[in-house]
Amino acid sequence: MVEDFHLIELENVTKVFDGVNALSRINLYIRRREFVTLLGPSGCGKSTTLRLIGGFETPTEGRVLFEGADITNVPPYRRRVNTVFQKYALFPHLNVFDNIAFGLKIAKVSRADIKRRVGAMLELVGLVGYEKRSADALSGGQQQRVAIARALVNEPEVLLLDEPLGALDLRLRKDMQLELKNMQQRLGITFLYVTHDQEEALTMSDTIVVMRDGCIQQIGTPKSIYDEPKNAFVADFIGESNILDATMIKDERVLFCEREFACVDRGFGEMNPVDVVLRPEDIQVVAPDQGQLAGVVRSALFKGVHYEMIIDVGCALLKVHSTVMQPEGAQVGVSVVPFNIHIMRKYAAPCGGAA
Amino acid sequence: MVMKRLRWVYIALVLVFLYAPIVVLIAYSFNASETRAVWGGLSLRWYAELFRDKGIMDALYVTVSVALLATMAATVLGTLAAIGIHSMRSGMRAVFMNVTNLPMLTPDIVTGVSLMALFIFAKLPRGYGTMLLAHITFDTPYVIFSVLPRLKRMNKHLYEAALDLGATPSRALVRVILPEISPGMVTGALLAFTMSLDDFVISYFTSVRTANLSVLIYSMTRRKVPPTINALSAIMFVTVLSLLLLVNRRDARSDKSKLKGA
Amino acid sequence: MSVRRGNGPGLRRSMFAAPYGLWMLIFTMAPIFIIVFYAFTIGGKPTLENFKLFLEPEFVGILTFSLWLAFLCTVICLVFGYPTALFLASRDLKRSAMMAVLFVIPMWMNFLLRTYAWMSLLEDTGLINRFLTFIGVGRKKLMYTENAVLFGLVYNFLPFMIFPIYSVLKRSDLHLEEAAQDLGANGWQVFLKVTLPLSLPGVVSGVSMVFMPAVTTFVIPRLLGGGSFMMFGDLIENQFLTTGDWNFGSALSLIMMALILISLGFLNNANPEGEEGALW
Amino acid sequence: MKKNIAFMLIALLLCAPAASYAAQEVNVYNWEDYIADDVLALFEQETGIRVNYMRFTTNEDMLVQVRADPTNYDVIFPSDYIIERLISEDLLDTLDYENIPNAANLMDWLKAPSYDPAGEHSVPYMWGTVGILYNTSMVSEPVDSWAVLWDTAYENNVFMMDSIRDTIGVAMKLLGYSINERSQEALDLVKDKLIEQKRAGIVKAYQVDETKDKMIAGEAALAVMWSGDAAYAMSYNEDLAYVVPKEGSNVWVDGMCIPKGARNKENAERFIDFLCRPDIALINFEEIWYSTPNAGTVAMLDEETLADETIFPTDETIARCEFFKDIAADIQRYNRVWLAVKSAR
Repeated sequence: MVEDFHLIELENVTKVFDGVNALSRINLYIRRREFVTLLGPSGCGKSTTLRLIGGFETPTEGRVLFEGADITNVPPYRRRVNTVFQKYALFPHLNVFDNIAFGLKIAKVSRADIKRRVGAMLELVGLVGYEKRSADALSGGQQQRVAIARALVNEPEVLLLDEPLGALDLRLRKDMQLELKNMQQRLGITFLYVTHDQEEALTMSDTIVVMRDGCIQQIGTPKSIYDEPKNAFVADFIGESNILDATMIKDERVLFCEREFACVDRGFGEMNPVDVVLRPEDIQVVAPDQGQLAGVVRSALFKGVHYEMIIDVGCALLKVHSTVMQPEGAQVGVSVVPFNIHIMRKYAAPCGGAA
Repeated sequence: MVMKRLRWVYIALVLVFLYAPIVVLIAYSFNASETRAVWGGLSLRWYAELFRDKGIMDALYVTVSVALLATMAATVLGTLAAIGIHSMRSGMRAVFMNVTNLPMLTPDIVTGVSLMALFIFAKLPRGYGTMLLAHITFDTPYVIFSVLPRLKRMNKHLYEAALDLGATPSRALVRVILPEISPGMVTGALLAFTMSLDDFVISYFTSVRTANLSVLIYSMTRRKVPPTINALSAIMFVTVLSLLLLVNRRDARSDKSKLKGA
Repeated sequence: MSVRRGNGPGLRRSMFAAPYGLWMLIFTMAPIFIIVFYAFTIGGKPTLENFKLFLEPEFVGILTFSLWLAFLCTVICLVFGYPTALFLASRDLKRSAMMAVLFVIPMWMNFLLRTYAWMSLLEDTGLINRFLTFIGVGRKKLMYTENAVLFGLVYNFLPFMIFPIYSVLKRSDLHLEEAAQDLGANGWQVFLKVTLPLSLPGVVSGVSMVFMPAVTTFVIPRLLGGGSFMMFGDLIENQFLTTGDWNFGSALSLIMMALILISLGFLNNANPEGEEGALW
Repeated sequence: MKKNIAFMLIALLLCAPAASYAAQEVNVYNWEDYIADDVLALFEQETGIRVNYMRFTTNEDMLVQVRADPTNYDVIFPSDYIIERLISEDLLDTLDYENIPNAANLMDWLKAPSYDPAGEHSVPYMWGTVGILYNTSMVSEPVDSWAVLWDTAYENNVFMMDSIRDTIGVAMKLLGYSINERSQEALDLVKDKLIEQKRAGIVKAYQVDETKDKMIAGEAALAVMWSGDAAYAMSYNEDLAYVVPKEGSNVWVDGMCIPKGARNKENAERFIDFLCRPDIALINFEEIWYSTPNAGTVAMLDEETLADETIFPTDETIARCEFFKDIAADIQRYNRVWLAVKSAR
């Protein structure tokens, strides 16, 4: 599906707002037909990156390339990208039809064509019959669809979506995630999607770009990022994790909680401080005497598919997911298989690790 | 129940106080006699004479034309300024807002004398032109203060959305921002127009060659006010009354139709 | 292809304010600068004499008289305006919006016309005196008195007191009053504990909207006071247009501006919400 | 369609004020109520010159405006002492009598007045006296002294003039000084006298132009007034009478002058010449009732008018009166006295 062609490229892009680096020397490329998600906490620079591509901001340093051509200084209205804004930014003085037709009218498309193309879009987003409604009179989900239709009707090369589902309730959000993904695959358009919701990113993306403090932490497929987080930040942000201080004794041997563990990672040197990441679902709860570590259950909560327990193992409080519940105060043992012990370099400056 | 009736009486009394002089003026406008001391029977004489009185008609023309021109200029200047101020960094914005606040806080008389000093310093003959300049100056802040809240309330991405959809900045301005802030512009323009129509103090200091109605009426009250002024008051009152009623009715109706539509 | 420079659309759009900035520089800043210059010079030489002159008893007297009259006017407007606003804003008043409009209409009449109308009522041979003579009370001196000036001020500025209070009361959450009643407060207590504090921002802006123009006016005392009562505004007008002492006049203007800014600052401090009740 | 109408409206608005500057014009700055409207109309008709007519209330107001911007006015009508002031400040242009042939009609005694010895800066327009206008139905005793204005029997029944030199002059005369007295001692006495009068509640109001109509309406018993306004009022109310008190008073001449830098000097001279024409001066005279200095006009009047002592005071009356003199910098001390009176309560 994804072509190996760099449709958009950011080269060493830095953006400074009032003396503060919003982005520091970002390098990123997006391939045609790819669904790329920029993921990170608020203020990490993901929206700024999107706005640079949309043309709403100009980088302080570096270049933005589109199909290999420099578009750094091209204004937004000359870029072949369209944006779905955070709060939709529908024009309140126009009705649904005129909102969607806005770009086409600017482009002086003939009236008949406008009618046809807007009609097709309304069908795509399931809003046939809503043409005359005022934008204000729509529900959040409907407004969302109009915003998407308004952008897509211009047949952009890339659709930029800035937290488009943020204002919707949970149920609607789940539905829209699937719908968006479907649409992207059906239309074959490149999507650049910004969110702070890791689950959304994991569900929809071909590629996830994890960002923090204006730097890219990791780029990869959802699976690789989940399974092989490059540092503790990524690990923590993508799913829940237990992060422990540890010392790498040598390849495939790591020390934490005063005990040596076997692992599969190599190349961290000898006797070096590292972070160890344990996913809650990777920790097994066993009988007190059978575990690698012994502990006491401090709390247990039913979470729908599993129980979440906090187990005090002396050196740390471990969050553990399990289908079997142990009561509070129970003595238990925990163990982890070597493959599930993820070793990471100690996290230093935000831009240090990922460069 | 007694309380309620007392309320009505109270409101009615205040209204009587507010309307008494206006009613008196209108009553006198139908007095055939020249002096107020004598009731000479009903007559429309003063209305006929009003339109023949060149002084009053000139002043009326000056008042309305200055108000219209000043309102137009202030609306353009103020709307642009509001858009500009809205997109400024906070430091610069504070400077502009303070300068905008200044004429609103300055007493009219100080604005008047300081503009007079400026025009004399610049050797501009004080007449129609200087009066217009002065009116634009005190009208513009009203437009800015009416437009800015609309801009603030506007989704800040609307402009970008228009650019994103291919509109150049100027088209985005005309097709998206202006429609969005137009209610604020209308409010501002109405305020400015009213202020202009009603102004006496600033016009008094900034124009000697040309008198608007206020200045003319002032100079008349110092001599002898002709009964034609009563007729003028009556006409102005009825005009304002019907305009306000009209606007009110239209508002009520559009509210109703909105309810129906939703 | 046009190339954009600079830091994005923000900077360029802020240039929209440039014509206005230039305008204000010429027509707001420059005039004030001229006034400041005149105030601190005599014959082009820097001096504080103009301000010293103001300390003479007759000028201080004029200022205190203006303040006193404006204060009385504000108090009277508040005493009569507050109940009006309260009644207008009450829920059970039918067509209250329409009633409110009735209170605006007189303000749309040229204030000189309205003041002139009062003159024709108050003068010795005016309607009121003819009525008094008719019922045998005899002529009273109604015009050209301090009370006539005060009356004219109250008449002209009363709506400026009613409206801010009315709009704040109208906007305020009426459930609060109901809640208060629910909690056992009687009518008077509801008023003292809920309505009054809620309406305070309106009162503050009403007070400033009445006090400021009252203290600076020169037309009303001129017309209704018969030239016998000099207020601060008269004095400034007199210095600029009759005496021709622009230096002293400018100093007086600056003093008046300072007075206004200080009292506004004071009022804003007194305003618990820092929000002004809008007139419109 | 709507757009077009709006556009035309704007065009119209923009053109109208511009048009007023295009034609030949003359900017006239005269006293309130001091010319017959017909005269202006006739002038415009005969010459095609548009008259921009502006009005002032007191000499002092006019002086401020002329000082501020002399080029704004082509013809001004100051009184004697103000002409003196304007000449000393070099604000007046010299007149070219070639262009004002009708000035020959003036009475000889006004051709070289003391305030303008060479007669080259001003042409007299009207002259008159200051006196007391009183309502005989409200005042029974004979009025012949300024002292009547301090009589508490007339509480709230006296109009004083809102004009600094005139009112201070009245008090000066009452106290036996010259109307041009400048000593601080005299000024302090005058101040006390005027404040005493005000505090006693005798003064109904200080005003100028509104007084004559109020006197006609019978709003007060006594008023300080210029002779012409008095004559005008008397023609509307038979109960009114005018007297120049025995202590003496002010006799004044208002001239027509051209400020230096006037934009339309030629038109200004035509205007002055026009007003000097005996037939025109007659129209003016019959409207505003001030004494005309025009010998040609006087020749046209009937016996009865000439015998009216309000309009044409006797030599004996004039002998009691004096001209105002420019008091130069001492005007500041006058101002202080005047402000103290106006603000006294």
